Amino acid sequence: MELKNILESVLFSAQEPLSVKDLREVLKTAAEQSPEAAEFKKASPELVTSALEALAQEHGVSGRSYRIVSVAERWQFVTQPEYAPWVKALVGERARPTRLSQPALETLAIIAYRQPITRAEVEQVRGVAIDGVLQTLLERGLVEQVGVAEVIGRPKTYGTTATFLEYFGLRALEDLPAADELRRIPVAKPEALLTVDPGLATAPPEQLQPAPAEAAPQAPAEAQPNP
Amino acid sequence: MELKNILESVLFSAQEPLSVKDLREVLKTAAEQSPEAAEFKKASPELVTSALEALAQEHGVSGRSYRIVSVAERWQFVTQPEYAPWVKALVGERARPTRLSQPALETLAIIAYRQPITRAEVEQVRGVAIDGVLQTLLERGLVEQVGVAEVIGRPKTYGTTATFLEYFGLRALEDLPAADELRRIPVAKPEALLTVDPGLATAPPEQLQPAPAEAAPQAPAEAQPNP
Amino acid sequence: MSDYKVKFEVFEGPLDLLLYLIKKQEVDIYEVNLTQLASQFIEYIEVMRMLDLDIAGEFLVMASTLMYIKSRELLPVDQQVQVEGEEDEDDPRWELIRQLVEYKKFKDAAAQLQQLESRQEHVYRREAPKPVFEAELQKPDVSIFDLINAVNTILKRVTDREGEAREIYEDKWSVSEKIEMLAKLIGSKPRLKFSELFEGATSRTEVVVTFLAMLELIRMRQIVCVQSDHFAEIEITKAEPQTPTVPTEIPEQAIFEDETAKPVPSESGPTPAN
Repeated sequence: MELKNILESVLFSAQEPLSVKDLREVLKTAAEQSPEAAEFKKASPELVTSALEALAQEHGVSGRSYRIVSVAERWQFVTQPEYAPWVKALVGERARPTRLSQPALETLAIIAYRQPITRAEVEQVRGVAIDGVLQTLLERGLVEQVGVAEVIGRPKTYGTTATFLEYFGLRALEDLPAADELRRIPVAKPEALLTVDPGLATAPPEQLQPAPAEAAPQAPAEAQPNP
Repeated sequence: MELKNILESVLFSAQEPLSVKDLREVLKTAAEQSPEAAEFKKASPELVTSALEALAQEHGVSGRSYRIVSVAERWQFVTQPEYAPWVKALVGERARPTRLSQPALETLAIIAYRQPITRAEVEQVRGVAIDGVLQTLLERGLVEQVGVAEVIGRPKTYGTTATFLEYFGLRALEDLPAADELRRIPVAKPEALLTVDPGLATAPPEQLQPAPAEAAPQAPAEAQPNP
Repeated sequence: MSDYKVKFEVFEGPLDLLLYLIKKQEVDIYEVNLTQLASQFIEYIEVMRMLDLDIAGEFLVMASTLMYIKSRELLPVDQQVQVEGEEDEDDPRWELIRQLVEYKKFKDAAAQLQQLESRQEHVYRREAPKPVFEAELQKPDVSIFDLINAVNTILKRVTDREGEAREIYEDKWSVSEKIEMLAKLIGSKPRLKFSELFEGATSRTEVVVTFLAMLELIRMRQIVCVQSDHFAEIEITKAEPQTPTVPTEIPEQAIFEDETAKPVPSESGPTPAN
């Protein structure tokens, strides 16, 4: 029995996308439960990954109505887009999922490019309170708390999730368009709230300079739509 | 786009098995919702069935870890049995009813091949009473009352259910092993007892008659006086 | 003796025991010596009695049938009783063999069902997750660019607030100049690769400015971005002429709107297929 066929049967039976870690866990559990499954107990991440890639390749050229893809480092079977009319008819779907509003997108963009970031920092950038928006993004699973900022009050910091990557069809945060450029454009941060910036490995620290301390978040007039 | 690929994508995306009727409904809905899906709006049951059979055939020889089957005339993707250790490790232990006892299996086999059949007729074949066993089969939904026999006392007749087909993974009663031979009774009497080769599988057609309701149950002992 | 006990407990009934005895004789059911079979059966019943086992009524009934058959067999042929009106079909020997053959077939069928039963324990039906539409995963014409557009807005807002143009506007290109240039370019060449837009850029800043200009053009619905495949290169085409849309003021609470509430590029600016 080949590893790639085993991985295929698992992905095939899964209710959600699986990471290499998840799959290795399954291989281990199976080996512990069933003696006949012992062979792949300790398949390395490299071995699993290359088997998955071979499998995705096979399915890619098989001419079937579905294939295997990896999104946000998680593997899954998906149907080919051209069959969407029938699949949608099956699940009774008519309306597309609701889209993010402009305020939500702006908030999400700031969090995506500047994570980890506190709520106050986001509000400072957007110039309006973001309570409701942040709540929705949290509920929708697009952002999550990732830690606390080492400043007075130890406010929570937020970052994007794997769901965020899936929603936008990205493999990783590095795939955000013009990520490097946009991350480096200085954005004013109030001095008092400047967070330690552990996460942005790609952004040279000197470019994340604090702007001069500024007035507290502006009046709601700022929330007007784009010019 | 081929019908069988469309059906494949739908089965692949389904959360439960689908009948030909369900699938034709999906084709119709898709055609109504999306102009590009119009082609198969009115595919006949025969066309859909033969596409499904071709598809199942393709998957059967593809050497993949899953295949398409029809169980109780409802089509579905299933994993091959040899991958069970890994699939089980992923989805956890399933609640599956306890295995059937030998008496239950024998009784079920008789009912399956000879339905509709009365309790007395089953007992006559098995040579023992089946009260408890029949009760169990009824409770598990594997058999059900299907009518009454038009003989004195109008005893109930029993037959198997869709649950029976599902439990054993059969498409239809025709798929029962050796169905032809066993379903149509009577055992051919050899010309000369004790000397003739059995060759029952090739019993002449005139002896293949449907189970007569007149087969009034009679215990062996009643046939002859005790010496 | 304990051997017997174990065996008796596994017989489903008298027919089952008879089949076992026939199997021990290693002959076909049709060729079995019924006299011998009857003797063996009765011996077993005797053993059961001796062991004080509970003997089911069916075994006793069968025993008497067998004894009757045996008694007939033991008589010389010319003295065998020809029961008045007894048809050949009623021959108790034939009746027994017919029953045995039939029972044997169902027993075999039961064994096959058992195999199916255990096979099914290893068969798992796929229960698909809620379908993932690739089109939604990629929808690059909406999602990514909306996101970047949002960054653009933010950057401009911050810049305005600070009352000065920072690094990004210091170069020889301003965003508005770049917009004009791009608009001209797309007018002369209907389809551009994303990377082509940046080919002439001489600085990082120019790349950013170009990018922002492109975003602005998308927002103004002058151009449309398409991606033929999930990770294929993005291409830029001229948008279909249309009535300009004014973004609706969205209350902060209305985070997610129905697509009818806000025009999106994918709906309002279909890309001509080619």
